[in-house]
Amino acid sequence: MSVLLRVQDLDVSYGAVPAVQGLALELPAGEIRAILGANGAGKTSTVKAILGLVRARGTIELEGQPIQGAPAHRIHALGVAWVPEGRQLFSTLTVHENLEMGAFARGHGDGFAARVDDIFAMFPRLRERHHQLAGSLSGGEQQMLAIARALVSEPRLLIMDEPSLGLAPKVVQRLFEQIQEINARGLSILMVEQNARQALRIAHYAYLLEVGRLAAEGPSAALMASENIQRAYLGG
Amino acid sequence: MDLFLQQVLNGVMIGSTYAVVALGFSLVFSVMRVVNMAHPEFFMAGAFGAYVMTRYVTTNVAGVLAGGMLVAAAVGLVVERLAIRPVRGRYVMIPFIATSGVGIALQHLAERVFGSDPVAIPAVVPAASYTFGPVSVTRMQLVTFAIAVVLMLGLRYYVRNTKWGRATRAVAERPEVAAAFGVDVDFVSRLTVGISALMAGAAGVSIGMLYTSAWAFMGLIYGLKSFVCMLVAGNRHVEGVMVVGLMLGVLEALVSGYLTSTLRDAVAFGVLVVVLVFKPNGLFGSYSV
Amino acid sequence: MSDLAAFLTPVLITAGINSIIALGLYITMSSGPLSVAHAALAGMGGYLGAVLTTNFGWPFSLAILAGMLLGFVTGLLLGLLIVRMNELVAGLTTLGFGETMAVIAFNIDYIGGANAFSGIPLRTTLPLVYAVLAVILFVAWRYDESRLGYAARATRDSPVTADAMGINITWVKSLTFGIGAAIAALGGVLRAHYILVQGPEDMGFFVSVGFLIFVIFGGSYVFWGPLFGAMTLTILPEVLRFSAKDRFIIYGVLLTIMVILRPQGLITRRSMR
Amino acid sequence: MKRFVMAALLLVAAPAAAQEKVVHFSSINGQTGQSAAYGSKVIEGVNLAAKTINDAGGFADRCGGKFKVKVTTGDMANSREQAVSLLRQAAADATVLAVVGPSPSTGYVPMVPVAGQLKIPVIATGSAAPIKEWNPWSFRLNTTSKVAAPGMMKTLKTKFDLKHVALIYDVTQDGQRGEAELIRNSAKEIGYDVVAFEAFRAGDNDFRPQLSKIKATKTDWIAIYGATPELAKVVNQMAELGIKANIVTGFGTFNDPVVWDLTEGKVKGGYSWSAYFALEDPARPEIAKMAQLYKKEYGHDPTLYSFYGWDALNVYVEAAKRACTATDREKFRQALNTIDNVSTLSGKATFKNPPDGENLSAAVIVNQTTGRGTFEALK
Repeated sequence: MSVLLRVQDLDVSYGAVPAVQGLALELPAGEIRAILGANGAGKTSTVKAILGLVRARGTIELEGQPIQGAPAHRIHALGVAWVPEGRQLFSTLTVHENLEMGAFARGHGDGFAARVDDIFAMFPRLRERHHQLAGSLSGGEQQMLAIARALVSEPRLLIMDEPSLGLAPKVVQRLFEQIQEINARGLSILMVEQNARQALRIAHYAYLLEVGRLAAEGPSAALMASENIQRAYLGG
Repeated sequence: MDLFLQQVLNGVMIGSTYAVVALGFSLVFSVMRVVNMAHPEFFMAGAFGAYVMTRYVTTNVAGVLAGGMLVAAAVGLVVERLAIRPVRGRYVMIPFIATSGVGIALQHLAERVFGSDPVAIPAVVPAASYTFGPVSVTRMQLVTFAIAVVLMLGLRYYVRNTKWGRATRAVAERPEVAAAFGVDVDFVSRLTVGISALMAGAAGVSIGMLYTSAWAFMGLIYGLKSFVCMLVAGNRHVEGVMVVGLMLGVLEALVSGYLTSTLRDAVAFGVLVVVLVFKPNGLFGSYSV
Repeated sequence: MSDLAAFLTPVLITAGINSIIALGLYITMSSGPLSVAHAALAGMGGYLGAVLTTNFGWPFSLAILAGMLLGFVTGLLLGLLIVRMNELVAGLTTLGFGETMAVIAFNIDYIGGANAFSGIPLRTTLPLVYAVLAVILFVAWRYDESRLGYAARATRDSPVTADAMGINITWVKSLTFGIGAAIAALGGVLRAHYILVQGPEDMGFFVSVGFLIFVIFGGSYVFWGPLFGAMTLTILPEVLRFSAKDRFIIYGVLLTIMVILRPQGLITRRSMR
Repeated sequence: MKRFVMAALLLVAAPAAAQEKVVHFSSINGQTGQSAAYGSKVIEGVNLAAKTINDAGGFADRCGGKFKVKVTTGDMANSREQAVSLLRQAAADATVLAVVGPSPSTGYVPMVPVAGQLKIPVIATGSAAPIKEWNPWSFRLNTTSKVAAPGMMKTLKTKFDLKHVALIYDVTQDGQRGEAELIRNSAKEIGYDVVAFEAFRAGDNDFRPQLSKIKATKTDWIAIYGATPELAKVVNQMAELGIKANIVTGFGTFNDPVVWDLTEGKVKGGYSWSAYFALEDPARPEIAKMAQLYKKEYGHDPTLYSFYGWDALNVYVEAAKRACTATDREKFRQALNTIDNVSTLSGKATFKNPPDGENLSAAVIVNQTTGRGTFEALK
């Protein structure tokens, strides 16, 4: 299986403050991999570096092609989509307009309507509200729209930042099933999650970050079993 | 009663001149969080563009309008590249000062090129005045008002129903997320300043013809009043600035007409400040800056 | 050499007075508001001080205190008015105040209306200006280190946490506005007794923006900033006099270039250490 | 920095003209900024007068000394502080004999007390603002409203039986506002009533609110007091509102060619008072000669303010001839006081200061604008 995304000794710092140091990770095509860690461990900085939203040192390659230093809009065009932390929808735009923004790079011609129908099939609630302002949706609906906005650009790599944040347990359960469905349709997913237990249940492989450095990595099953993960994150 | 109607009409006409300048000002402010203090000088460049067109090129209205708008847009794009883009993400006062410096330079450059006296712009639109009962208005006033309305509707359509308009609104609210979905934020910034400069150019041409003159320092009074309209309207809805501009115009006309015009600006500013005490985020709401 | 000193004196006095007013604005801005009223506050101080010395024969020092008191009270009230407004809206409110004061001054004949109030006795000298400036610098330095100074910066950086920490935001904002306004009024009194005329034009928006540019250009995070900003941007147009008609073209371009090269301001806390 | 440059030049020039002495005047006016419209014309007038005198080999004073004229220009850029600073710098320069003062009142009014303190003569070139407290060192070349405005209204009253007048004036310009108030205050005495007293601010564009109010009074006389940009817009907007009335203004602004162009000649027939001069006055060839020199030198016509600058420099040279000094300001001031009925292009000059620096014999005539820059005296 070819490696879709490779990151090697990644350094991200804001002014004098280092956020990520010497990080290395991979995402083989077709897999779900999770990045775990407490608040401020550098998870979001890592994601923003991959997306080209912050300046970083080190190598980032998408299918072997170096993308570090490229502007965000060009990285997106290579098939990278983002479900940001806290969803960050365009709240003054309607649901439909948010989807149009999702497909901004690909344009709204070829098959856009078909893709939207496909998404509405997956998230029927969005179809009912498609003329509403995104800001007026409930938490769960906003999460659906954030994912829909990313999917409509037909990415090859989906980066999700804290998707379960602020959602009711029942909604989180349904959300993680949907993530598996999306992955089953061939979309590789890199997921940042504080909810380590849920994440490890659906991720194939996981990386544990502590204060900007890689503390541990391995297949999810192995990490589930290891006691320091248990103690540190699963409230064992 | 007749005088009251005439004063309200006078006010609407004056208000439309504030609104048409404020439209471009508030577009750049709402999309890019940049207070472009050189915007009044784009407006002045438009007026001088009209002057140059009428004297050396053509007196056909469309030609003069296009000439003025292109001159203003050219100045706008140069200023965007040199003084706005380098400091775009910074604290709101930094682009404020950078563009203030550009404004000062452009005013005195115009003074060096065109002299310190105002220059006359011949009436390209054949002068005529219409009377409806007690109320009279001139053709050029109606043309200026029409240009303001057309620009506002055009901007509204662009912002609501076009791909790049939607992208501009997305950048206004969440520049980072918009970039992550393929929007080249630098291009949107150039596009936004370009559009605001085109509108300022149209305002410069119409106001230059309405008051039949262009002057190196004509931008100052418009800069102050359209800045006030922009803040009072809030930066969420660009059309809001049109409504506030008309309100300010009518307010000034009524104060001049019925109180004393010596206190005109004091009363106008006073009322706008009172509005803000009750609606701290502007009449129509705004994004945080 | 004596006439060279005499030649530079007017420029140095103006630069000194501008620095004093800029330091007043610095203190007001330390708690957050973007004030565009400080030219009006300086003007009010100037008018009151001038009327007291010219028409009532008050000694200069008492006129200064009266001017400062007027500034302090007005600043306190303005601070209270804008405490709940966001940064730019507060700025507009101060803009409205400044322009309104200018228009009112135009219409009061007792203080000369559009003809300005003239006949003010000469009191301000170069040594006096720089002595007062030294005192104000000391005040600003002590203020930066004081409890009020820290509370003000906390309020500016994040009012929510400042509130949570038990800082009375309303009191901090109005007090800092009052102190800053008093210092600006002091600058106004000194200016009036040097220019010997106090007019309404100096109170409007564009003059206030000038002071705002001094502070932010110089660096609004440490009290040395406004001093350098006011000194540089007052002396620069004088140095550029050789270019006669092009003076302000060069000034505008230089202002833009310098603020782009140093957006955080000439003087920052780090550069001071 | 500027002084070193000048000092260096003097050193270089000194050996060549060792025996010829130089009279050095400082010319302070608005060269940039909003008041540059007037100030720059005065500066051009002053520089042209100096150049003409120097081209003719300089001038000889009554005591046999031969002098060339040197002028240093200072730009006050519409700011009171810079005007006072420049005056203080001129006073500090021992080579400066006297100062040709600014035309905008924002510059001249604050200079008067400072000139008195520093004991350096200053002459105003167009500022008509009332001065609260004169001193022996401050003079004014141009006629002032105090003398001219009531005179004009009396003439219009007797000639056209003027019954009521509406006034629209710039509240931010003290000269304009001063004259508008004069006309209002002398209403009872001369016998007319003021039906409207409407203010506006320099920089305004739209005067229809005020003009609509004036139109409602149906007055047939309207007095307009404002700077060129505003005055032209008021005249244009009166036409647009269909207001038919005789128009009146102060110190010859209707005769300014710029105003003629901006109003496309609508100021034709307007009444104003001014010093006695006209661009093409056949009776006084020296005016035509100056206008021709001016056009050649600067490429545009002179305005009233250009003449004020030319006259101020020549009055100063006349005083220098009588004072026989290039550095003694007291002797020069006393010589200025002996200027009695000296004819200038813009009229005549007579000074007796104290009590005040007003030009006592500035001839004032009421005239009617007939064409671009031309007018004829009201018989």
